Amino acid sequence: MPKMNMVQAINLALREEMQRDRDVVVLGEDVGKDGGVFRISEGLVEEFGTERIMDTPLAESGIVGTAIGMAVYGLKPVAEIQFMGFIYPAIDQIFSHAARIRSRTRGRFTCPVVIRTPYGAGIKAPELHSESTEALFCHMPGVKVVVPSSPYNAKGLLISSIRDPDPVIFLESTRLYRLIKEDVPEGEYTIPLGKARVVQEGRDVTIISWGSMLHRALQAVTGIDAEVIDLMTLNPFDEETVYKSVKKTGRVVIVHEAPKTCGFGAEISASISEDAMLYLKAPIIRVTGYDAVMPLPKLEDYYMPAAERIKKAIDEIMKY
Amino acid sequence: MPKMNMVQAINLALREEMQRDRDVVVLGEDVGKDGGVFRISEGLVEEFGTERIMDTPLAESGIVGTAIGMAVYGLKPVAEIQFMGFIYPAIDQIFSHAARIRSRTRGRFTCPVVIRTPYGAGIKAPELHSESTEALFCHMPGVKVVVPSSPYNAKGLLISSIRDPDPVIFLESTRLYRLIKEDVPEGEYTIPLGKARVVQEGRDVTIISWGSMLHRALQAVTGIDAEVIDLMTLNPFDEETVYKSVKKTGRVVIVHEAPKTCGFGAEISASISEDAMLYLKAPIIRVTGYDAVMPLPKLEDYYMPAAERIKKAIDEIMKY
Amino acid sequence: MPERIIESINVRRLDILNEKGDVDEQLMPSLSDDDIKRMYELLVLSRTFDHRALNLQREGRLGTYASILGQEASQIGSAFALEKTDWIFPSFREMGVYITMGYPVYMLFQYWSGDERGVKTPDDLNIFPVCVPVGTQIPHASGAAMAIKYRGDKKAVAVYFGDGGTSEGDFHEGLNMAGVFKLPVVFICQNNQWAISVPREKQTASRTLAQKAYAYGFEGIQVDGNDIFAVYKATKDAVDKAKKGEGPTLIECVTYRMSDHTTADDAARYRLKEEVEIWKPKDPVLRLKLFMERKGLWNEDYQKEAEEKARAAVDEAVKMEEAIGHPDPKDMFTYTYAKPTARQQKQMEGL
Amino acid sequence: MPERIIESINVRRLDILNEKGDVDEQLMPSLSDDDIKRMYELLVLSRTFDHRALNLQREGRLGTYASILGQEASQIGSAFALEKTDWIFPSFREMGVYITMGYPVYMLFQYWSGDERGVKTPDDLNIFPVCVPVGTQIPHASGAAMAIKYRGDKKAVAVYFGDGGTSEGDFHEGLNMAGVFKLPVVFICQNNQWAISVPREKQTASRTLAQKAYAYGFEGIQVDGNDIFAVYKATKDAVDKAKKGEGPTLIECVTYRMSDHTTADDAARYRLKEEVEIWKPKDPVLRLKLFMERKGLWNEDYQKEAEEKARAAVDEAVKMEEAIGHPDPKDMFTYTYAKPTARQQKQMEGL
Ligand SMILES: Cc1ncc(C[n+]2csc(CCOP(=O)(O)OP(=O)(O)O)c2C)c(N)n1
Ligand SMILES: Cc1ncc(C[n+]2csc(CCOP(=O)(O)OP(=O)(O)O)c2C)c(N)n1
Ligand SMILES: [Mg+2]
Ligand SMILES: [Mg+2]
Repeated sequence: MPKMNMVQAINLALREEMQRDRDVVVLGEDVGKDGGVFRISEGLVEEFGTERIMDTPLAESGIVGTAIGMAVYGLKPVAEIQFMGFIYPAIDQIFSHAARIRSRTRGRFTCPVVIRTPYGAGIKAPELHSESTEALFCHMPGVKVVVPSSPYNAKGLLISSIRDPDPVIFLESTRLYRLIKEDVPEGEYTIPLGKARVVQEGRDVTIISWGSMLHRALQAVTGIDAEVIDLMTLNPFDEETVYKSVKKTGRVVIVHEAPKTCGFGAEISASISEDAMLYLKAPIIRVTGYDAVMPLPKLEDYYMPAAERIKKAIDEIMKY
Repeated sequence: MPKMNMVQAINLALREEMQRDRDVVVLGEDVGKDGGVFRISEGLVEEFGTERIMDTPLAESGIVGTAIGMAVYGLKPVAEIQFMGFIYPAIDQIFSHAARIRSRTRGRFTCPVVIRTPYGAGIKAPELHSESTEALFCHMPGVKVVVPSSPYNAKGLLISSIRDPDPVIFLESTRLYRLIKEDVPEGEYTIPLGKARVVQEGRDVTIISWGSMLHRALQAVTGIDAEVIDLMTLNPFDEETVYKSVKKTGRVVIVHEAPKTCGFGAEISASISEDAMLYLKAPIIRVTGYDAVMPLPKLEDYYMPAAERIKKAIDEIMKY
Repeated sequence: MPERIIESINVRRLDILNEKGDVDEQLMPSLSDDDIKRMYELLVLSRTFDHRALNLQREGRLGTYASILGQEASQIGSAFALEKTDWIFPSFREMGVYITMGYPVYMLFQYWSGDERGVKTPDDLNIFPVCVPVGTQIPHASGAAMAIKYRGDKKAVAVYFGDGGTSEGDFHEGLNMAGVFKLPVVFICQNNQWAISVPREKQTASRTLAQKAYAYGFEGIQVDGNDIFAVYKATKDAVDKAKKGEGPTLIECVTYRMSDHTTADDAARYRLKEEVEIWKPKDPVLRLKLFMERKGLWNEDYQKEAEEKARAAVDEAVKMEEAIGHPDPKDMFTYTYAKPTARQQKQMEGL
Repeated sequence: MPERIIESINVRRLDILNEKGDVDEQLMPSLSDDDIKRMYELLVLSRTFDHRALNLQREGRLGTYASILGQEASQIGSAFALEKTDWIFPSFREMGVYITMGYPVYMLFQYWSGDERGVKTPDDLNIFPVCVPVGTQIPHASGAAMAIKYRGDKKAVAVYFGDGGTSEGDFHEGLNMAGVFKLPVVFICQNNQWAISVPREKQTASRTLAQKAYAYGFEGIQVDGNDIFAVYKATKDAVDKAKKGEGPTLIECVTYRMSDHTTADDAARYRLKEEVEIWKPKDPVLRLKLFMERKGLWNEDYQKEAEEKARAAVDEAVKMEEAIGHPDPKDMFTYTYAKPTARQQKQMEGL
């Protein structure tokens, strides 16, 4: 089986889905000849032509808005937003329309659009190139939010997202794009949305994370009998898998790189408090980015949760 | 002392602040002759002229973007977004700029803008006229989020917001605008941002809410020895007051009208779990709007937390 | 190397039917007598609907409602140039368009009564639901047009918005996309002179709204929006052009909002009665009537009959709407996603 | 009532200094020999800075950097028409503007090395920090201009953006505000033909970018952006007009991005070398040199001296930048709000 990094795996997923289904089209800034600034769509315009791989003007609301129009008409657009920091102008289209079209029309129209965007810090990029505001999108019913953590699950999750009948925000960690290689089969396979993955079983503490931070979490658990959960889908998240683990370990650490306040960690923690509190042996700890504006590269490393910070949190709740 | 509803109290706060400080200006759609669709700025254009009460074109990103430019230059703009459902096109300006200007320029430039907007359901208005997405703004460091629950605190909080050196999102419940009258003194008084208010002391359970839902919460606690907290400022929220109460009662119900998932209730719950869990006697319950698109008026009442739903939640945790 | 002119733009204005009922024969589009009568009856039906909606609102039987009074020619004239297979993206003030396309009238009442089921477009129509956030429907139209072009379908897209809508960023981004990709879409701006309390001159400093099209490299044309023939002709030409693959057009229909912005508004606060008076003789129904009378297509009996028919249709629609049961609260969850989530399931059970 | 033309728009193009170094004497703005030499030296300094920045980036001493090569005349020519008291809203590619305004060069290196302290604008300048999200700075400029107008200050605002920037909704909303309120702002578009890999023709179908101004009711003018005199004159005229209260202007500077988009880009993937070659003889520095040579303002010695001075300034700036210590991690929190919150305090202590 070929070893691939995440860029290659996502590229392959797009390629195969486009081969399979003529309704799948790609649009965004620089997705054509340039292959996207991260080369995710490399080679696609050569294979599928400019009718299916569309370089758009520089207009994020316009990109998502036209993708919505295409989706409602019956296509399966995959829109790329160049960085998550540039998705904000498109939030109105996502919240006011993509999320609501099925509901508003009682199912007459639907909006099977995928919005892919690179997220997160770790590559020393300029301002607004390191955003991790996944929680915003989880507060909007009607939208699904998916964050792969490895090449293998990136491919399977992207295929599921493209085939999903509802809008999906698909977040790709810039830090992971070329960091990890793993076996990625050619040909189709899907990973269901809404299901988490127990990366490692354990009895003492449950670590919940996703995307890039999952790997930091894994670094932090050496020597600890930790159960590590990769959420993969944040909205809707897999409560069952989380609660099952919490009931076993009684201790929870949640790790994400977004600011703590109102990050998705808050939702997980609150859900556990509501539904599984009686199993808890210790406070639920969130190890997160700080409540400060994401700094420029010189301070980036201080901002992101490091393995030590995670380890410290685990050690702390292991005292209970 | 004159009895006023919230519309009148906010109008008075604007009027007095504009009298006091020539740098305070108001801009937005229909804020001039029309006095705003809720009449918040009624009479202001007559008193202060069109240079200070500016009817703008229909462009929310433009309104907030120009307000940012004015604020950076040295004015104190109070921008009105006609309904919270129309703030989404301005989120980019709020997140990418208003929130970051001080940080980005190490304090050389600041952005003392107030963005007022009516929020929430309860007046049987059309689609997108009932949004309550305050949590989104609480995830953005650099922005403050304020939600008054009564005419008296609306005035005091708005004055504080206008004088605050940083950007403030000021959310006004459409349902409350004309629902309650209370004594509102003329002349200046401020209510500090970042401080909660204990509306009613109690020993058995802590109810945390804000804005319109506070009143539903108050309806629900008859016959219960409940401590009721009105957060007033959501970002940054008054952890001290919350924890103090939790330590006393050991039981928490949080009430908000936004969808549950990733609502601000999640943050409060998660914060308590982290910092005060050992005092808890029962799961933390959130009584919230549902994880569904806010329905049109015919189903609005089913969507919003009713006093019974809150009461049921309280009864449930009183069993612990 | 002196200064030179590198681009010249001329904005056209089209008028066909004047206030007295005269038409410019050269410009008059080919419409049969039956077509013209159908147009007239649609004007009457729309006005009857609008009137009833305002009454029902006053009685508390509908929610906030946005009247189309005065704008009927812009709506019916343009929709008349569309086929059922075309795609339509309305704003919230296009009841005349819905009615012209054959949308069930009772469903319009249902929508305005606050029931989503009213905008579940029937399968034989492609009208997108009422769009509340101003201007946001414009990129959707470009997107649908992109899909039409991609599939090679022989359809056009029409999208409606107001003078205020031209100020939103989405107007800009949507029209620019249409220009770049030469999309089969017709942008129909009903310039009714007001965006709630903001008059047209404060909305933008450009002399016309039509000229905004040239910023995107395609034609914009202004028409008398109370002149149903001019509106029809401009739209028909633009739709034909779109279907021939010759790209988008912006049509500015100059009309007037005779009523308050919505039933929640009071226009007396910000505009002079005199201004409204000026527009009364420009009424779109009146002038078509004058034209038809001269052509022998109109008389008092015909008028009565048309009104009767309209009233019956609206009565029937009101009755049908009232016969519909209250929506099931569970419906809140049914259409969020294709399948409710586990969390929604739990919430639904707790209802 | 035939069809008629209701608005005619003519878009002007200004050229003064051609590739051979000839100027149109009639259009030539009044500039002393010293001014012209200062302009030239700023071109040289900016180019030297740019070159060094690219080298430092290659050595890993700066982060991603956006070269200004080829665009110096657009930047320096326009900034030369501004006063220190004017307000400037750059995008991320305006190093020539910063340098012309007298922004400390070491701070520019500091910014590009990933340190916020580099965009703490000195108190005697009103340059807004580098703006990364394309087009979003445009409404700020209109806002600052609104404040200037409100206060009655005798200042103008200049805002910079690229051809790609004209596609964003914020461009539209910002320019429309400026038109409606007749604001003292100059919109300077550096049309460098590319937005990363998207060529100008795919960015918008309008023949010029200048003509977009007419959508907002004010003048747009196109200039040869590699002609420093044309850029200067158009900007000076627009700034004077702004300060006289006569409203905004859009200036399209037609220029070319000679380098990759940024150091993270590889332009060879999407554009032909031949295209770049075509632009080489149009170089803005070269043609000013030819002009000055003919006027006796330039010789080899002068060139050496100018280069020497530029190199010394840049060397000095690099040294200064390197002498600055690493920012304190606590700085992350210091400037979020006027005062850190309790939660931030706790987080700061845990650092
Ligand atoms: C994005 C957005 N902002 C504000 C509103 C509130 N609003 C509803 S209609 C309207 C005015 C619309 O004016 P125009 O586009 O001219 O359409 P008209 O109402 O005249 O038909 C406003 C401001 C809205 N619905 N959407
Ligand atoms: C809102 C937004 N979208 C995307 C980007 C990524 N990006 C950075 S520069 C650029 C192209 C800008 O082109 P143009 O406006 O012509 O300026 P130039 O780079 O040519 O100076 C893009 C797409 C961004 N910075 N901001
Ligand atoms: Mg209007
Ligand atoms: Mg460019």
